[in-house]
Amino acid sequence: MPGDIILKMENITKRFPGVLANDHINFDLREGEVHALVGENGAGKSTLMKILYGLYHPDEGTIYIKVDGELKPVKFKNPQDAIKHGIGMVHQHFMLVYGLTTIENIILGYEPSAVIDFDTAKKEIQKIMDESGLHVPLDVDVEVLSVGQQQRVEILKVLYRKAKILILDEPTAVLTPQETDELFNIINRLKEQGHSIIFISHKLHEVMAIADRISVMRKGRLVHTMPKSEATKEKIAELMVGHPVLLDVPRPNVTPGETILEVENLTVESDTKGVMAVDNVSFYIRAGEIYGIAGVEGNGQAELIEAIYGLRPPKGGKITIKGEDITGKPTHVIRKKGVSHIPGDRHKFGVFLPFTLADNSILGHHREENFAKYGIFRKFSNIAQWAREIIKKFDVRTPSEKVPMSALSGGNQQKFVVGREISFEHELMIAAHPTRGVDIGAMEFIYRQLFEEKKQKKAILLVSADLDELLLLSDRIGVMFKGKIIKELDNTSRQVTPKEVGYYMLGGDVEIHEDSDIAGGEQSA
Amino acid sequence: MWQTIWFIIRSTIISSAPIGYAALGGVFNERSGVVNIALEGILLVSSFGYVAGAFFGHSAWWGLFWGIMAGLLLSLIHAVATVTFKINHIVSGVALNTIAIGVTRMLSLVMFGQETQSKTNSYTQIFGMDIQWLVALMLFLVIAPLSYWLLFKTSLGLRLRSVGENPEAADSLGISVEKMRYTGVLIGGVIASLGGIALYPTIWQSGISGGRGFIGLASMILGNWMPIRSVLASTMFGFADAIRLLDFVKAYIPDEFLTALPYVLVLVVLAGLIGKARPPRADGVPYVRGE
Amino acid sequence: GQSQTSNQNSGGQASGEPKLKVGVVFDIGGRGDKSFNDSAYRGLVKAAKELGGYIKDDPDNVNYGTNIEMKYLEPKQGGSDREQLLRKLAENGYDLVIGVGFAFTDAIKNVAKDFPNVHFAIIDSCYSPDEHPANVTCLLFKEQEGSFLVGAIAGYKTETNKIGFIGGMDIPLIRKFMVGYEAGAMYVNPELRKDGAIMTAFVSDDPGQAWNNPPKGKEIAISQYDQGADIIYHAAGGTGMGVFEAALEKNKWAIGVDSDQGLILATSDQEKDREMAKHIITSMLKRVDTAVYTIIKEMYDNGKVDAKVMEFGLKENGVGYAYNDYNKDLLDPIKPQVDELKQKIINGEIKVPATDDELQQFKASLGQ
Amino acid sequence: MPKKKTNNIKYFLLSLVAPVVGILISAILLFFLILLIRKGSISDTIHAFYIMGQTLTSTQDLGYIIARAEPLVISGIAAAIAFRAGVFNIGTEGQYYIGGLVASIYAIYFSFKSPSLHWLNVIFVVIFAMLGGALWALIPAILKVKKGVHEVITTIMMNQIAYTTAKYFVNGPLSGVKGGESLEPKTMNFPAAVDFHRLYDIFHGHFPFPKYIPLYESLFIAAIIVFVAYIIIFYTNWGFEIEMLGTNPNATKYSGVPPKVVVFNAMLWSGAIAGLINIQEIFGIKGYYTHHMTSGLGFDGIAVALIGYNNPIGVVLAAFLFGFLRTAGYNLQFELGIPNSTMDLITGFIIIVMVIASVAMNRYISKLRRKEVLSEAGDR
Ligand SMILES: Nc1ncnc2c1ncn2[C@@H]1O[C@H](COP(=O)(O)OP(=O)(O)OP(=O)(O)O)[C@@H](O)[C@H]1O
Ligand SMILES: Nc1ncnc2c1ncn2[C@@H]1O[C@H](COP(=O)(O)OP(=O)(O)OP(=O)(O)O)[C@@H](O)[C@H]1O
Ligand SMILES: [Mg+2]
Ligand SMILES: [Mg+2]
Repeated sequence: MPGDIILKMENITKRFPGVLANDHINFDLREGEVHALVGENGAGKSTLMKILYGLYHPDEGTIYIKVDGELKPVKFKNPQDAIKHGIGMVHQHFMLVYGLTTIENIILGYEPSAVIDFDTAKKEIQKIMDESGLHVPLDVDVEVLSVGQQQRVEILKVLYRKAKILILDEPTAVLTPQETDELFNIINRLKEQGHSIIFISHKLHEVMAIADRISVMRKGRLVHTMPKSEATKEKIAELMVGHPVLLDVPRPNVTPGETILEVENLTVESDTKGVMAVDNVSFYIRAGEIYGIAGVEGNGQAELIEAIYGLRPPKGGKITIKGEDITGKPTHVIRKKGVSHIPGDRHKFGVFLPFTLADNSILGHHREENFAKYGIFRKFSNIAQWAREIIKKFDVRTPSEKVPMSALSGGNQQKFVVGREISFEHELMIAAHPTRGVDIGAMEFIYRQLFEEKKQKKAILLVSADLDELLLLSDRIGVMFKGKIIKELDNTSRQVTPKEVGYYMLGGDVEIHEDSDIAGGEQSA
Repeated sequence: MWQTIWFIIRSTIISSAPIGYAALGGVFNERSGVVNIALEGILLVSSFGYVAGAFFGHSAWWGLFWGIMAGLLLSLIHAVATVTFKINHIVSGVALNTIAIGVTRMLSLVMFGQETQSKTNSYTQIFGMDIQWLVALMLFLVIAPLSYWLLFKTSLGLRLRSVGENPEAADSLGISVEKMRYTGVLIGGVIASLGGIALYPTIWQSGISGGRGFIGLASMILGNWMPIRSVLASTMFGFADAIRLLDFVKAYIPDEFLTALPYVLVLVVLAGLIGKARPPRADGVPYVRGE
Repeated sequence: GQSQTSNQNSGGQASGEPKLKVGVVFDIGGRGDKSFNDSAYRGLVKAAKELGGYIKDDPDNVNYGTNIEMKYLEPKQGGSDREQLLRKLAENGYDLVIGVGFAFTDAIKNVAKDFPNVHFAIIDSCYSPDEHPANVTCLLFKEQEGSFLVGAIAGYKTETNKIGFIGGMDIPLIRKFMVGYEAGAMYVNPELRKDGAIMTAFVSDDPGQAWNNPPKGKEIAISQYDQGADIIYHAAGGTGMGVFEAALEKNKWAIGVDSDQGLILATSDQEKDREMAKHIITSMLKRVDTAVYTIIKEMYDNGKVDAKVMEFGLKENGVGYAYNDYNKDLLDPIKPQVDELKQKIINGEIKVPATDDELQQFKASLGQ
Repeated sequence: MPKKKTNNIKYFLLSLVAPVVGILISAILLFFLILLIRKGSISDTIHAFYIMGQTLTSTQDLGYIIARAEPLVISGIAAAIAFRAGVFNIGTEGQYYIGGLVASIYAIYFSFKSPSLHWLNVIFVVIFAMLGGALWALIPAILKVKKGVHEVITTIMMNQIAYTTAKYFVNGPLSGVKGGESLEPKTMNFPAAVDFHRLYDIFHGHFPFPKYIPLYESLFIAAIIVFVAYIIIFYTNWGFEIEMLGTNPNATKYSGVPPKVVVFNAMLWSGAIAGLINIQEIFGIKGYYTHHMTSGLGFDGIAVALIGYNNPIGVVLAAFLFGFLRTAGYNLQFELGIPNSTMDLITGFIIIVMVIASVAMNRYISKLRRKEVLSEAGDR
């Protein structure tokens, strides 16, 4: 079915300060195929695609595009050049302009004429919507559209530009299963109409379901390209991380102690007013226990953590730590009650990049007597001493505690954050995606640290998009779907299968096809 | 009675025009994502540019040309500083306002031999019409509707607004954020320059802009960054300025109240007590690709 | 007065040390306002001519000898540095330092305290006797007297029996102009004693907006003309240019202030100025130049002046009305009457009111 | 900062590049401006620069430089405190109008009349000025924290309202204009026990500057502010939390430091210090309040803060640069008839050039740092 090669990327290399994001990459695309690109966070997928789309310029390498039946080398100065060559991209983060209407967003940058004839444009878009099955209201501010609708606008933007090559960068990360199904239908339809699609995802079952060919990236290199017929999930996963997957860190046997965290009937509002991100959720965690929260991203996990951690006032319900009510208390009080938190996005929430490691080592506890006289005058030597201990204990690679955090590699930054949060006195550890973007070695190290925590009789709330990680670490798993914990699974002897969790992640009432492995997880580690 | 009404109307138009032009200039600047408090300075230099241009060029056309050039030049510096070099927009604006005061006074001394005011300029007519009135009426009849059309009905306007709301998205569509911001600042500069010309084409005096640029900013906010609404808001200030001279107003309303009213109104609106004002999302935020 | 430091004058004037150094700080309007500050400037020119001096760093290079060095400075926009400029002059060995305008009241008092050896003069303002510094001379004018005469001219000349007045700021000083003008007009023209026959307005309460606001001046003038006035007298400094422009546009009359504005404009190299001049009947002359010249001469002759109050009225030729080649034809028919009024004021037969209360009494004494 | 860093000296020298470049470029511009004003006379232009140089050698001028730098130091610190927290308080302009006004009301109505209690009056003047400034920062602070309204817009509005408010009080309730006396709008004079003493009088003979240089007790206040600000910024958790917020608001929140509280406090303290900006002129030079005092000190302070890298020491240096420019400007105006506005132009120009240069340098420095540390760590 797929035709000739219409796009070839040869020896593409791209460096960022301190990172070799793309390392001599060769990649091609055939007419009418879906070519999936997979790899861990930070493997360089988005970078490669941004180069193809003219947003970044490669340090080395050439792009060839089929023009008039012949592959010709091209240089894209900017996205406009790429668009002219029939390339369209739907970004990992939506590139919609809130404040403009849907139709304005669709035609933006590709307006039919200097003075816009909205009626004609509308007719044209209507035609594309009918052909592709992507329907959205045109005259409203895009801001009010649902996530799924916004993504349709993104695809419409690309189609409106008459793109033959579509780049979809993690299009399913934000979608519900139904929306994903719908998207796949659309992709198939586009394929039939002769479009070629580059599809990026971490979810192996999706890749297996939709792709014709699969390329795997690891640490900036494209390690292998294969047709679907040759691919298995295990093979892809191994290629992604570089060795056989399923880390096995022995789980310590700990008898759970008293209840540390108790959440009762918790309800939390999302950023959109009136919509409950967390809906009547109850669970508890005991000392020496790891409680995992599974779920497709965007089902209320983030808001649940924010509520427990005091960043988002709950609408209803009760949160107690060791019997003490902390509902609605501010973060610093909650931290004092013995809560530590490894945030999901370290750059955004976990560290201050320009600050030194020393300053980063005391965040949230900087007012304690050990670090500040009367809670005010900072004790620099104590702080430095403290930071050096973390660096030593958690094997953070750095010349000293005096360098700015930005100078460390991501994995080391993460180790530092984990170390810091573990080092503070605490009863409860909230760990959100604790191994996101770190390499295998660091990952194992962090697992061991969390088990160490468990041995120390801490309660651990683990949220992760990585199912294998959840199954490996958690004693019990609560599956969140649309703000509710729809199922709690006992995993004390690792009896839960990915399939089981996956079933509930989709709401528990979806039929599972034999060949579509929804339980693939985001990142097979 | 009818004379009073007539006076109020004409005085409102004349007093509103510089404010309205400044407000419109502000709309173009901020819609593209650049905060420009140098509007005050633009009024000042364009007023000087007109008078000097007409005086030495012996024609109102030269005045128009140099008035706009002067405002354009100041805007260009703002664009270079904020868009190319990405320095803080307010700092650039503050510095440019200082520069505007300095440069006009200095040039006045060099060109007219006196620092605080120009000589009288005789060339204030275009097509047999008084240029002050012509420019003032143009605001309401032509420039404001044209601005609306430009911003909302043309591709240029669409692109301009997109970089003020989400430059990253615009960039991803191949729209040059820098180019668009330059366009916004420069178009805004030309428009605000007309305000300087509407100020007083006969004589330039140091301090003649008298804070109208700042009132223009207030109008822009009250007009919710919409062209026509901003101009309408400016007529409210023009009206307040017109009636403050009337004896019966003076008798009942303290002058300070009328002066402060516009600014208080802006605060009230911003507090969400009346209506709702929302600046463009990327207003005043420098854009660096790949953040 | 002794020089404290001796900074060399680098302005290019040659030869010996001057006998007297006079410094002047203008008010915000600055040189070229064709009004108040320009009048003070003419005082310097006159002193240079009569006493053989020069003005340092002057664009017009006024230079008649080296007896007196004169120098003027202009404050920056807003005028907040008046005091700094006075100090600069005092520090640099100027013997007499003059502040042109009431806005210098406090600045002069402060600086005078620090430089007891320098003599200061202030125009248009003074201090209560207990606060009057020993080295400050006040130069005051009876503006009401001059205004009375131009008011009378307006009273004679009006055809609509409606006239107007525009003041820069509503302060007692400007009210002196207004009240004198009203009194003169009412005195000669009973029609103007009616309510509403004389329209009055002030430009602004904000000094930054009062004296250099020709757009506003023009607006107010047009409004008064539209309401029937055919003559408007302004006492609003630079704002007055707007009044003249309105007169030109509406083909009505205006009366200037401080300088002989009609003459200045009529002899300007700008056509528009000359056009406007044709609409200026006369000007109320406030001889700041006389005052400035007088104090410089006294200082030059005696080497000192006393801390006194000098008042310039009609008698002292300190105020008056402008009669020149350009308005001569207009004024000649009524000149005898006006000069007679002048004589009466000098004799004390007419006592010109200076405040609102006095004006009410004056009006009552006229009857009707 | 007190923390030692690798290659401290190199980075310190690099951070000086921006000011030096700014001054050099501006000096070139000034050269041509003077050439223009002096109608092409090179010798006059060179003489002008000589005069500027002399400004630094004359004790009298040094005194003026200090006096003129003093309000800018306070203004710069006020602005810097907010900037460090990522808050753009451009309302310092209005805050000092109101700070001065409130302190003046104290001085006129509530002050101690006995000269022996002068020092108490000074303390109360400081307190009330700070209260006034903080009061004026309160509305923008509340609007920012509660409604998310950007402080730049609100503070511009508050600046305009401040001037009008001051004018209202000066012309109305506090009016001190008596018939026959000054017609300049101003309040009643302060009691003698309030007026700040001249440093010359305090130190009698042991004072290097002439008596008439306007240096008052307020210089101590400025010095105290610099010292305290330095300690707070670099040695206390208040400064640390402000720095956190200015660097990464999200991570600040996650660290349990409530951003709104920090913003609010930074804004109020910035306003409180801003309230003191012009006490030198009000309580020293004038002895009464008027809305016609020196304006623009708030805006100048913003520039001073930015040029001084929001560091109290940098602020002092930048304020002295401004003080020098002003003083040299008066000398040029006086000696050569070069209008003071030329210095306005140059000041504005220096601000833009220096800020551009420092933005560029900062980028370069952090790049350099990262490279260095990475190679040191042997990690990629
Ligand atoms: N603009 C940039 N500046 C510096 N480094 C960058 C930039 N963009 C990406 N990187 C780095 O390049 C590497 C590859 O990033 P990229 O976004 O391509 O990864 P990815 O495979 O798309 O990951 P993810 O699955 O998380 O989206 C990462 O180490 C990233 O931190
Ligand atoms: N968008 C970006 N802009 C600037 N720098 C970035 C960006 N993204 C990542 N970086 C920098 O690139 C570095 C690499 O980030 P990343 O999270 O991919 O870790 P890594 O290089 O893969 O580290 P490790 O080898 O420990 O896994 C980080 O230290 C970060 O400072
Ligand atoms: Mg990516
Ligand atoms: Mg990585």
